[in-house]
Amino acid sequence: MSALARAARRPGLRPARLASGLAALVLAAGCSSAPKSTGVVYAVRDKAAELAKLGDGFMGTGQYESARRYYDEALRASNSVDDLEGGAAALASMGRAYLAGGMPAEARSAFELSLERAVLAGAGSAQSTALAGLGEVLVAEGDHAGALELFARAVALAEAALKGAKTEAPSRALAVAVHDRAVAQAALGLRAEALASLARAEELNLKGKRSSELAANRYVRASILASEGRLEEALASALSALEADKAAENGRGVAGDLGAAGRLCERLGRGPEALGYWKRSLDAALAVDHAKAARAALEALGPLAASLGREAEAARYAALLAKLDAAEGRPAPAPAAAP
Amino acid sequence: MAAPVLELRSVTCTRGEAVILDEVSLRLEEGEAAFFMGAAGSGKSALLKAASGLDVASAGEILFRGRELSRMTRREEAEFRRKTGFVFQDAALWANQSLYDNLALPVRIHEPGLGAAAIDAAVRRAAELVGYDEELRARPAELSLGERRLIGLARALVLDPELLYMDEPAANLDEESAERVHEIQAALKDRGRSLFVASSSSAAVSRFADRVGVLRGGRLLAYGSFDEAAAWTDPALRGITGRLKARKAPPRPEWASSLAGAWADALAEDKSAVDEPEWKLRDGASGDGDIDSDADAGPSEGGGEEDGRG
Amino acid sequence: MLERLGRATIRRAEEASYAFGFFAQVMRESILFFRRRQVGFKVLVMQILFTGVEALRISAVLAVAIGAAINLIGSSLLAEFGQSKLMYSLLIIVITRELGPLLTAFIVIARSGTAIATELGGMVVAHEIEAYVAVGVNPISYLAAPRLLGVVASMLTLDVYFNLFGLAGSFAVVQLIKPIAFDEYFRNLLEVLGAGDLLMGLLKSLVFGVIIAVASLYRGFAVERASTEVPVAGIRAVGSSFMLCIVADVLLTAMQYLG
Amino acid sequence: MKFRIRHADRIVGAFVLVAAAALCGSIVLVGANQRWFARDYRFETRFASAAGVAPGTAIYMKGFQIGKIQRITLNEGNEVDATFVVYDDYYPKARKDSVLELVTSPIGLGTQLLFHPGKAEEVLAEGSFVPLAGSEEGRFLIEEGLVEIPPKDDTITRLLAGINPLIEDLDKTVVTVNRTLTEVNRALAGQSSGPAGRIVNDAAKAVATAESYVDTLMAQVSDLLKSANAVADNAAAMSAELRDPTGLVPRLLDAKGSVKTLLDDKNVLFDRLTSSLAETEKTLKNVQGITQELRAQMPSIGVAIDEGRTAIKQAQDVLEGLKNNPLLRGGVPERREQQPLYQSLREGEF
Repeated sequence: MSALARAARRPGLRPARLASGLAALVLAAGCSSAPKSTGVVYAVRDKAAELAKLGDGFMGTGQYESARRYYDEALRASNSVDDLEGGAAALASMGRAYLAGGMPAEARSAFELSLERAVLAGAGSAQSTALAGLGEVLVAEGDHAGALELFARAVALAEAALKGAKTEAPSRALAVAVHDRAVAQAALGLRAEALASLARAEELNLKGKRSSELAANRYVRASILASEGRLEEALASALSALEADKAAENGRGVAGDLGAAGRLCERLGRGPEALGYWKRSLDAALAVDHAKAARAALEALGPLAASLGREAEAARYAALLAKLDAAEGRPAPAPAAAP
Repeated sequence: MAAPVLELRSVTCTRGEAVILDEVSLRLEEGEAAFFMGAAGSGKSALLKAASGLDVASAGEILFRGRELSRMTRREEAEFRRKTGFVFQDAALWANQSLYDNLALPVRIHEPGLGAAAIDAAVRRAAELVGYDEELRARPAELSLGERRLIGLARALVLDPELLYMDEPAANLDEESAERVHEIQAALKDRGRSLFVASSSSAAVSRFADRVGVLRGGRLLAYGSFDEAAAWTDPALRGITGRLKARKAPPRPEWASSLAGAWADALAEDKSAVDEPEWKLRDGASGDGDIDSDADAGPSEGGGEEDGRG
Repeated sequence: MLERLGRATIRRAEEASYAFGFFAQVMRESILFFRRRQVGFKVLVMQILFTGVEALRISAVLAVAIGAAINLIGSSLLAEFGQSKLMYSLLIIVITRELGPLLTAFIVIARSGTAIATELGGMVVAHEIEAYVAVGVNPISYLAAPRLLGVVASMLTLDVYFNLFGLAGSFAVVQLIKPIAFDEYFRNLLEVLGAGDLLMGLLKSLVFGVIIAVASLYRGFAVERASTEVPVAGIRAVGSSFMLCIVADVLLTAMQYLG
Repeated sequence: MKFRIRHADRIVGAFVLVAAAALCGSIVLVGANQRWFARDYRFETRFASAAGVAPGTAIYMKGFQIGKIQRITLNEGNEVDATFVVYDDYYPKARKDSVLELVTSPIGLGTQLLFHPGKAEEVLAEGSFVPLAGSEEGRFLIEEGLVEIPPKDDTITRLLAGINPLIEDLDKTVVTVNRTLTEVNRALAGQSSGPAGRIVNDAAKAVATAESYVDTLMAQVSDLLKSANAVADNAAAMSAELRDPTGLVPRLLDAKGSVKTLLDDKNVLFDRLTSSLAETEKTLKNVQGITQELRAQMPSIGVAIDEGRTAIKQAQDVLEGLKNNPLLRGGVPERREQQPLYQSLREGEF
């Protein structure tokens, strides 16, 4: 009991110093609000996590604007309880939303902020995620060499964070970084390295049972294989990506995978089969309102049907394409395609 | 028209000099779920305590199916307690009784004639309902807070109440448990039970609320139907209800609907166009698709097409 | 100044009327307890177990120690000048009438008064009381009444045991040191022991029991919300119980000797 | 303990039953002794004054109590009429011509009422008048030799001889009783080494246990305190850093375009730091409060137990506070992790 008394009087506390520090803080903070209880902090963090997840959901359906609003709310919530890591996560997600919405400049500043916070928080996986995001911005701008450098750093950070990690975050971050590195490598012609990177990402995602990510790995691999001319292997890879996307019920991914399969069959000269894939792609794209995939399918389907001698069908596709053009406010297409 | 299941008339609560509930008036019709939002300390818990008669209001009237709480006879009050349940934010289990006794006491009190087997059945059913399948002989202290709160919920449900007060029922629970709480809320609503909930989870409010109330500093700033709440524009309210998701999906993009129609016509004309539907899209919306635990988060968590679009 | 005095008086009066109302309600529920046939019966049993049975040991040791001391004095010192019979009066006065009930009360206060107050205080803080109300259990009849009855029953029983150990047990102890004839001891004891002594002892135990229980319950229920209030409630329960028991003891003793 | 809980009903039942039986038994015994069930024989007498005579005054014969005064009244002749009873056991000894003698101690030690039976064979009729030895009738009976007053035994003499030691010893008795009680109290407080104290001390082991519990707890709390100190240092360092012109704040403020994002939250970040520091200090104050109070007070069981509980409760609060304070722990436990969106690029040409 006296030990406690002694301890209480230990000089370590330095009340005077604390007091002056407090005074300075109070001044800096202006009208400071009442200290938040831990319960409130918990609730706010939970809310931030919930908001971020809702945002992820919108990302999945291509509603980037809505997703960004949710990430913004998550960021505010994280800020209000000084959750640096949470803020970093929200900013990184926001960056992806900007990027997907075609606003690379905004994406870059979001990723940069995210990186800054991740560094402050000392969170390796969050830094990796932010770096990977910055790399993706460079990829979007066409600077693959710069991107590759960033992805390499992201990979290194995630690998460091993976050691002794208790959460799944570093593994996920690593999978993304390795995959993105593969994309950059492929764009720079380093196909062997790219395929090796993809294999590693695939392994990580298989272990983590992350189907839609797995599908992305296989999709990109199919693309690389196709560029090397290994069309059969590419088709197999695209179809396995399709399986993974189906498992993940990722409609947008399904549309893309089917389109890839259609294109590959075309290149292999298997016209009817290609037609089937493209139609399925169109069906899926329409079901999830994926305009880009629908357009790609329609643009492929028309000539393909025509080349197979199915003129009526081709006309129908042309009509559908014209409808799409009209809906998107594009100039009227060539008169031949008019109904 | 029948009396509402719960009605508050100018209810004021004070603690010492401080006013913690200020002239709150509201009605809750039979089978409705009212959710109350507000920052911490805005009076949500105080409102629940007052509305359930756990705190004595210093002014105003609280009516349960037209009967005023403070004027109830002993028998009426027992009846009121039997037909209502209260889920405490911190579980509030009786620490010196086993979980089993915690669940059994309400039954023993209100159904004195019931045999041990019937009580046992009721207790097991309640525990099962909340998904607690561990040993019931344990004491509350042996459980984690999350488990205790599930048992607290089970205790409130053991007599199948017609009106359930819930104080932040899903806050700080792990996802599985939180989802279980939401399922129970949904099931209660389906069975026409009334809910009176303090919640800071906008997702839960979006899923279940018929009426939404916003509290600040002990005042009920606004109280209205969910659709009204989702459309509130006052910044003071919007700050709290701003995250409410509209119940209905937004209209499809024009191109999509027109194209989809045409495509459907095409399919009808040409049976061979697509041999089999590619893949059962879930009600037109989809998550981002990871099959891990996160997969069912996001807009698809409601599992219905009312959810999902911002 | 005047205003403050007035306000303080009004607050005091309010508190007193609340305390009295609480007392009345606890007594009412206690009287109705057996008619209710509620589940609170188990609480009563546990309360007697804790307050009575478990305090028996310390109470017995105390009683034997005091009884033995008086016995030794009686059989040696007083006998020297032929007043050994004074010992029996001394035994009865100390053990049956005056100290027995008071010491028993102190033991019960120290053990159960704090326990009741802190337990109830803890329950208030953990919202357990509200939970009882929420499921339709009247906390006064479920928590307070069995505790009051348990404490009172324990006090009465412990007092009987205190007499038993103080008068008979101490005799046995003294046998080891300085034998007295059994017959002589008990005949003389009974000669001095009046029904009034027994009744006064029991009456005191009853009154002390009610005081301890009500004071502890009152302090326990008075906790508002913070867990830091709980130990304070325990200390207050002990303080008020001690004070009230001593005052009641003085009044009862005065009644006996004056009336 | 488990045994006790399981058999609580039986134990309590036995506990109460034994007590009830003991009570009934003693009431019966007392009753028997108080002659509730015996027949008393009533007689009359008369005193010149009620001095030394009161209802309940015992009547002795040859040192045995054979009865007592029941009632006294002042009659019209200003004499005191008294009714007394003789117990049935002794009634046969009460013969005709008996007298009563009131012996008063010359030094004020009180009075004794003695019964001298008559020599007649005939038993005294109930309700008859028994004169006082000093009265006219009494003297007559004595002179006639109908009753004999034996020489006084040596009680008075002995009393006289023993008066001083008696007073002394009475004092001692009171002192001893007092000391026993003090001993008990001290034992309860755990300070005694005397034999009685030890007995009680053993009995009060529970209290000792509570005390050792408190000690252990204190040890734990002091550990806690150490870490709290470290935390306080950290906090102080952080506050220094915050004020440092090249430190954290300017960095936060400086980031290109990020000022708004970071400070848009109305200084919440700063408020949070402030309150965390305040909380740390409050925690320390709390802990200090516990030690002082505990050191100052140990006088009785009640307080010891109470203090233990105070300490435990407050220590729990302290623990809770330390555990939950995000600044101190670098994170809140059991929280739902907020995850960034992990989505790989889907780039590819076919």
